[in-house]
Amino acid sequence: MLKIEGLNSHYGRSHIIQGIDLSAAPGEVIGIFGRNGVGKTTLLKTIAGWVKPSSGTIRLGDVSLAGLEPDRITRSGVGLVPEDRRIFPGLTVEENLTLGLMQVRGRSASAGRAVISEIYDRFPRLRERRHQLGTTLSGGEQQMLAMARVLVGEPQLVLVDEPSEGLAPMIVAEVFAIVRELKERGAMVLLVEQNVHEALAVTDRFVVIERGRIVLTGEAEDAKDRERLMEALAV
Amino acid sequence: ADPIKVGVVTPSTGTFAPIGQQVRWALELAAKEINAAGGIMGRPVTLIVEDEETTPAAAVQKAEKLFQVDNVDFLTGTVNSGATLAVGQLAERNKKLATTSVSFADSITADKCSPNVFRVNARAGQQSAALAAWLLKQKPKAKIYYLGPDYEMGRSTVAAFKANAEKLGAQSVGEVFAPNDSKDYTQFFGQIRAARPEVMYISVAGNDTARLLTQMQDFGLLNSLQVVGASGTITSANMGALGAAANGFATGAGYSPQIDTPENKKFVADFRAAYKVDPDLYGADSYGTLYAYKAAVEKAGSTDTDKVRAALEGLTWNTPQGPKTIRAGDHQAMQPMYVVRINNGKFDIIDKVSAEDAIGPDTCTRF
Amino acid sequence: MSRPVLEVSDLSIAFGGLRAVDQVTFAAERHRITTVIGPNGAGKSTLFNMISGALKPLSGTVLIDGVDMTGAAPERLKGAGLSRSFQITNLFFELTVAENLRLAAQVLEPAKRALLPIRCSTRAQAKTQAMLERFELTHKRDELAGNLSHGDQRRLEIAVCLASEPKILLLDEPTQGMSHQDTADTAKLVRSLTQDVSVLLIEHDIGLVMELSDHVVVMHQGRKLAEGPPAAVRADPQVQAAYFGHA
Amino acid sequence: MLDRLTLSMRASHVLAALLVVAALVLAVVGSAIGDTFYLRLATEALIFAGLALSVDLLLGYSGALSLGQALYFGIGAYTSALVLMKVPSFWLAMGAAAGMTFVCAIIGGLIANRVRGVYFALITFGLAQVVAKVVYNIRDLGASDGMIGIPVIDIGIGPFSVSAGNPVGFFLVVLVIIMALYAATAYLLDTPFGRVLTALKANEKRVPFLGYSVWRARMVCYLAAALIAGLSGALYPMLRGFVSPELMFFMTSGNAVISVILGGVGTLVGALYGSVFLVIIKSVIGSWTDHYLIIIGLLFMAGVLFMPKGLIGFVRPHVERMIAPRHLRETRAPEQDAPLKAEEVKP
Amino acid sequence: MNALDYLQFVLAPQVVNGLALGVAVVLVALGLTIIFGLLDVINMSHGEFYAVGAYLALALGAAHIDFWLLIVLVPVLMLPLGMVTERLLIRPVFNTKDRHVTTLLVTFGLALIAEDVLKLIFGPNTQRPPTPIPGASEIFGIILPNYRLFLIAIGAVIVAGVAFVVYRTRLGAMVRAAAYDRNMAASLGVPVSLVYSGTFAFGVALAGLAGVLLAPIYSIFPTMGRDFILLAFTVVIVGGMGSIWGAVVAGLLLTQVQALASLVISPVWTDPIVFGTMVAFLVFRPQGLFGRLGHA
Ligand SMILES: Nc1ncnc2c1ncn2[C@@H]1O[C@H](COP(=O)(O)OP(=O)(O)OP(=O)(O)O)[C@@H](O)[C@H]1O
Ligand SMILES: Nc1ncnc2c1ncn2[C@@H]1O[C@H](COP(=O)(O)OP(=O)(O)OP(=O)(O)O)[C@@H](O)[C@H]1O
Ligand SMILES: CC(C)C[C@H](N)C(=O)O
Ligand SMILES: [Mg+2]
Ligand SMILES: [Mg+2]
Repeated sequence: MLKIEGLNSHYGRSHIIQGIDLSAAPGEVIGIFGRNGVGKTTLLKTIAGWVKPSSGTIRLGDVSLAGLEPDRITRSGVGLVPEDRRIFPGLTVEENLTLGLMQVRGRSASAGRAVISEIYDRFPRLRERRHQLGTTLSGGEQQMLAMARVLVGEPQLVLVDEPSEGLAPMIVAEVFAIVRELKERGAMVLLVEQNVHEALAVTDRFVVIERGRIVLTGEAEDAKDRERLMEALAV
Repeated sequence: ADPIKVGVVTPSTGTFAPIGQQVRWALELAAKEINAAGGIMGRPVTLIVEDEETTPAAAVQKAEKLFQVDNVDFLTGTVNSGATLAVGQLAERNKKLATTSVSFADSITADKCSPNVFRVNARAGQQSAALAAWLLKQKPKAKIYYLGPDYEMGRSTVAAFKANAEKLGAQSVGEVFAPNDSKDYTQFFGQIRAARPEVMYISVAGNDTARLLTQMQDFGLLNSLQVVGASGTITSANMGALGAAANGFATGAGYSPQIDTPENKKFVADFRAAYKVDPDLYGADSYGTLYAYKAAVEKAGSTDTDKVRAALEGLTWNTPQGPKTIRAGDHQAMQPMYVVRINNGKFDIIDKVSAEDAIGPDTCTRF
Repeated sequence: MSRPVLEVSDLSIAFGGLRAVDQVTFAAERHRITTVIGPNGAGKSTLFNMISGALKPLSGTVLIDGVDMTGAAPERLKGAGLSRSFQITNLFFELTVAENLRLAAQVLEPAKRALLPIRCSTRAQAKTQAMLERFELTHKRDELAGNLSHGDQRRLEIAVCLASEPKILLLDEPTQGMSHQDTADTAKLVRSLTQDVSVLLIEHDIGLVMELSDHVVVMHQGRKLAEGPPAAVRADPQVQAAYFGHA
Repeated sequence: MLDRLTLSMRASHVLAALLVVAALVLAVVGSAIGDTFYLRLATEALIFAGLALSVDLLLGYSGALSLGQALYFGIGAYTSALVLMKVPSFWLAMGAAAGMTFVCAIIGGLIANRVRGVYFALITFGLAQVVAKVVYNIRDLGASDGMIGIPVIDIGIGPFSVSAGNPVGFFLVVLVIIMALYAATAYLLDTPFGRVLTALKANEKRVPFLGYSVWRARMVCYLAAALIAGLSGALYPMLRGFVSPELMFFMTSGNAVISVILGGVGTLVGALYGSVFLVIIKSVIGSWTDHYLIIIGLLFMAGVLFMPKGLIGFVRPHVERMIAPRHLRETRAPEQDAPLKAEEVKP
Repeated sequence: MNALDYLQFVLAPQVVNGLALGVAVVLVALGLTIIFGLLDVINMSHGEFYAVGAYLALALGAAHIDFWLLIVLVPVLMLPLGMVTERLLIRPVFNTKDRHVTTLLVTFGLALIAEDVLKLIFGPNTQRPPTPIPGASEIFGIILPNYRLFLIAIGAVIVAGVAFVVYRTRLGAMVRAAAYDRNMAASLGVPVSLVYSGTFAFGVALAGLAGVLLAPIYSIFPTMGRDFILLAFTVVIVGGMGSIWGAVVAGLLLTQVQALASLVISPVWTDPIVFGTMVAFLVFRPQGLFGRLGHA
């Protein structure tokens, strides 16, 4: 259970997130939409601990996340697939993946290997490229790696920032399939997307952000809500 | 009466910091004694100390401050030969006097001599004369290997000793100049062994000596070799690190704490009481420097540069080492030289050469 | 029709054993939009890298305006009128928006002005101003590029490429990460560009590809799979299988 | 329209003008009370400020940290010394020093500009060490003792003549030369070429795609910096009457870097203030205690940690605000949450 | 001198002594290369940490603590020192764009201070602990002190141990990731703060260990930190920034270059030759002999 209340955050003096309330239940995918620069990424970064909230609470289960260091937040079950992928240069694909294992404490080495091999089965392209430096992957491959890296940690709450960005249609479908799978496993997903149509297919609820505030919320299934959403985004 | 100010530019940082320490201690001791005894012509002496930083550029800047702001008439303490030369030139341009009680490089009182610069310690050539004479008495036709630090002082000490020793029949079997601050001297040991010398002359100093000799000891080289060297090679600063590796080392020096005169006994006792270590030759020469200045000022009846210079030229005064005389022609102090051998931390005097025999010719042509 | 502005023939490169681009041949016509599509990792960006001088091809040739520019350094290619954007935003993040643009526009000035005070570079100034207006960045002109949101950065990236008045513009997924509104605006913009330049585009947004392109080149596993007008390419079963994934 | 870089440069000029005023006051006061030491100390500070200026040109604009800039300072100094001992002509010495540093910098630049970042720092350090060692071993250059006996010259400027031994006169000559170097550098940075340098520091990998040769820009910058260092170095023997290999040693380069850091990287005028500040600090604290290195070290660390933009970085924004048009009043720095190096990211 | 003599007395000992010196250099370079390669921090105070290790050994040795115990004790005591240094000096500037430059500068400041503090506490004079293993052995006519033989052996053990930790555990990748992008690494669960200070402290402890081991041969004095540092930096560069094997190969190679150059040309020119080698390396192979650390 994720519960965010009255969240505010700043970059220096600019007030980016302005009082956001948001909650999610296990197995729920929430789409976060909005134009460029409204603070979607900042919201995810604040939850992940990259940006320290200036006020408000973030609770995951009974852990209060606000103000914790990112590694503590991760170990509380939060995984982040960031906007620009953030593949570590100088590390091979496999090293990038093994780092993902750090998200969970106390897993045995063999269990870790099993998880990785499972991931390779899902992304055969990554197995092919396992000894290549992560940053020399193509854009799409990097996106897969970024997702795969988080998946090995089996987080409760997954924050995904524009995952379909730069992906070929085939892979986009794959990415949303992963999101759906996460949902089925009972994870919560906050999905930031510009690709509204395809995103809606996997989301339960959505919010629209404008200048750091939620201006619209709705059910993905509800036709009226969808209409209002399209209007708000001028799609 | 207003005090007579003496400028001291000596290293308190850098490789030569231990030497600077002795210089400062000795000058402070001398100043305290002189002041207790009524000062110079009734005026107390104050020392103004600045750090030489072991570089000429810093030394000159500090010296200029002493000359122009503190208005000292007399400056001493420089260690680095380059610094002594540069400060000497500055003194000349400021019409003040500078002395060194440490720098060995022959050039300071030879081809680069200056009318305003005096050297109160023994230069490379002097040290060699006594040592070579003693060595060749012990081992006629000795086969000698030379190891010097690679800078002007090192080259001039080796050259001076070589000239002296060869004149007396020694045979030179090889020489090597090691960079200053060398870490490992073992790279020269092969060459040294292959040359099969009986005697080795070294003129490294400070930490370098500690390394060289202990490494020679570790490699068993000290067993068969007589090691001799320049006077600054072993001093109280590195004696502790050397331990037994120093035993048997002989040098030609203007000083040993063992000199058996009442003046020296008193000096050593006072020094030890104040600073808990023995004075070394730098200490002794620096201590003497202040007394030379005192004698000269009293003789001149003034601190005026020209008058004091005239008084210093040819001056004979008393020091813990016995009487010294400054040769008027090149401003080089003449003093009896001792052959000193180290024995369990003590500088035993085993031979002596008179001041006249040690000093060598005056080659200064500038004044 | 005149000679194509860009002619690529038999271009290849390998990374280790991997032939990332394998004997690719195509041409980009003047004042047209040529789009390269293909699955992730097909070698599109690598192809761009070779054309723009970021990578040296193993074999093959690149002609710009009929002049052989194979393997030339980026700054020489720029001189020949080629300008490119980057898939991963690549700006001067510590400089302001206006400075980014002016830097790009500066090449328009004659070389002898390089050592005159910056205010003499009137042409660059004017160009900067024009670009700010055209891309609706005027209100952000003194903002540091690093502080812009992702979408604004993408727009600035295109503006920077255009500021030097190139003959041919290589855009690597220019709308990546843009909102719908911005994507639409950008599409309009790109369309309008063809009055002055020829465009070579990489794009995954298939709607956009169909709408914009005059000519489409499909790449797959380093090779050229097909080329032709958008509709024809889309209908190609091979392309369907390799790219859209629902043959 | 006025932009941010031009604005900060103007703010630097205001501060530079302030420095000149302070220098003139010192000259007047100094000559009135017959001081020589402080004038000559200030002269030395200005000479080393020239070296710091060249370090800042490299570090603050093209982003290349040189740990061996003293090399060119030393080459300038030795060349000038050698010329002065043969022909005591100011202009000849300056010209020869400029020529010599230029030639050496072409060679050094060809070597150093093959690498970037840390490697550049280490290669410049290595080059300086090698040359310093060679000088240290050459008898004809005075070897480790250096060379003394460089005459006090008369500097002819048109119908006037100033003796290098005249503290006020020589101070003013050095002030003019160093400020001219500052002005020339500032001018260079305000040209389109200068902006390419700034771009190099911001994102070197992008620059060729804008149509500029990175190599050429870096090379020109390197040569200009070397010339500044060489010309400053040429003044040293005129002031002090000697040269020694220590002038090329790491400590000299290191002091220049410290000056730039204390003064503020990438401000130009910071290099001048930093150098003056460092000389004063060393001279003052050095007379109090033997352990002044502790204090310099602490100050230096504190500077890097708490005043990352240096003294000038501290003051200049206020000046900027005073002279800025409204639209430039607020510019915020980007928050650091991005990865650090663009180097290995695919183009 | 005949050829055989030359070989036995000159060339062979030169090579063997070069080896011992090489091991010493590698020991000093090891911590440097780890901090440089993993954290991307140029630790200019590494030499001073080496000195601190030596002085610690001296002080504890004077309190009659056995040398063999010191080999373990001193590095352990250095760990907190390294951690504190990292927290106070490195951390605040670690995530700035010019990390290389800023960390280089703060550690340079620290070096200035450390040297002076050591002098303040222990005085300027040279000191030396007794040789823990006295005596010398003769192997094929080459005389080598036993302690140097021991040093070569323990040097090999230390290098192997360190290489194991860095290459065979996930640590290497973890540290590099944390150094490159602290937020992303933290979001993958890497305890970034601990990784930074732990790595730095490890490098510092290695410097201290080198201090303990080398003090009996090279003596102890306040400026000793400057001694090996130049050569160690050169070794790190030539070896490939951060590569452990690179440092070993480069360390042994450069000391041979030095040894042979001092024999064939003149000791005076060894420094320029060694630096010249570094410069040449940077020009022709800027990445060094081996790749960077963190690659398995
Ligand atoms: N590091 C930073 N420092 C200062 N301001 C920033 C920083 N990152 C983002 N901003 C500003 O914060 C605002 C919100 O940015 P954010 O990245 O959250 O937007 P977004 O909704 O994710 O946009 P996009 O769809 O373009 O990715 C923008 O105006 C941006 O300019
Ligand atoms: N420097 C390199 N070293 C090794 N392999 C590389 C390198 N650069 C690219 N590759 C590989 O070459 C292939 C083509 O990459 P490229 O970036 O050109 O793909 P792309 O078509 O642009 O894909 P996307 O649409 O995802 O951006 C990829 O499989 C990539 O992993
Ligand atoms: C570049 C460094 C190795 C310099 C060293 N710390 C010194 O002061 O000599
Ligand atoms: Mg975003
Ligand atoms: Mg691509």
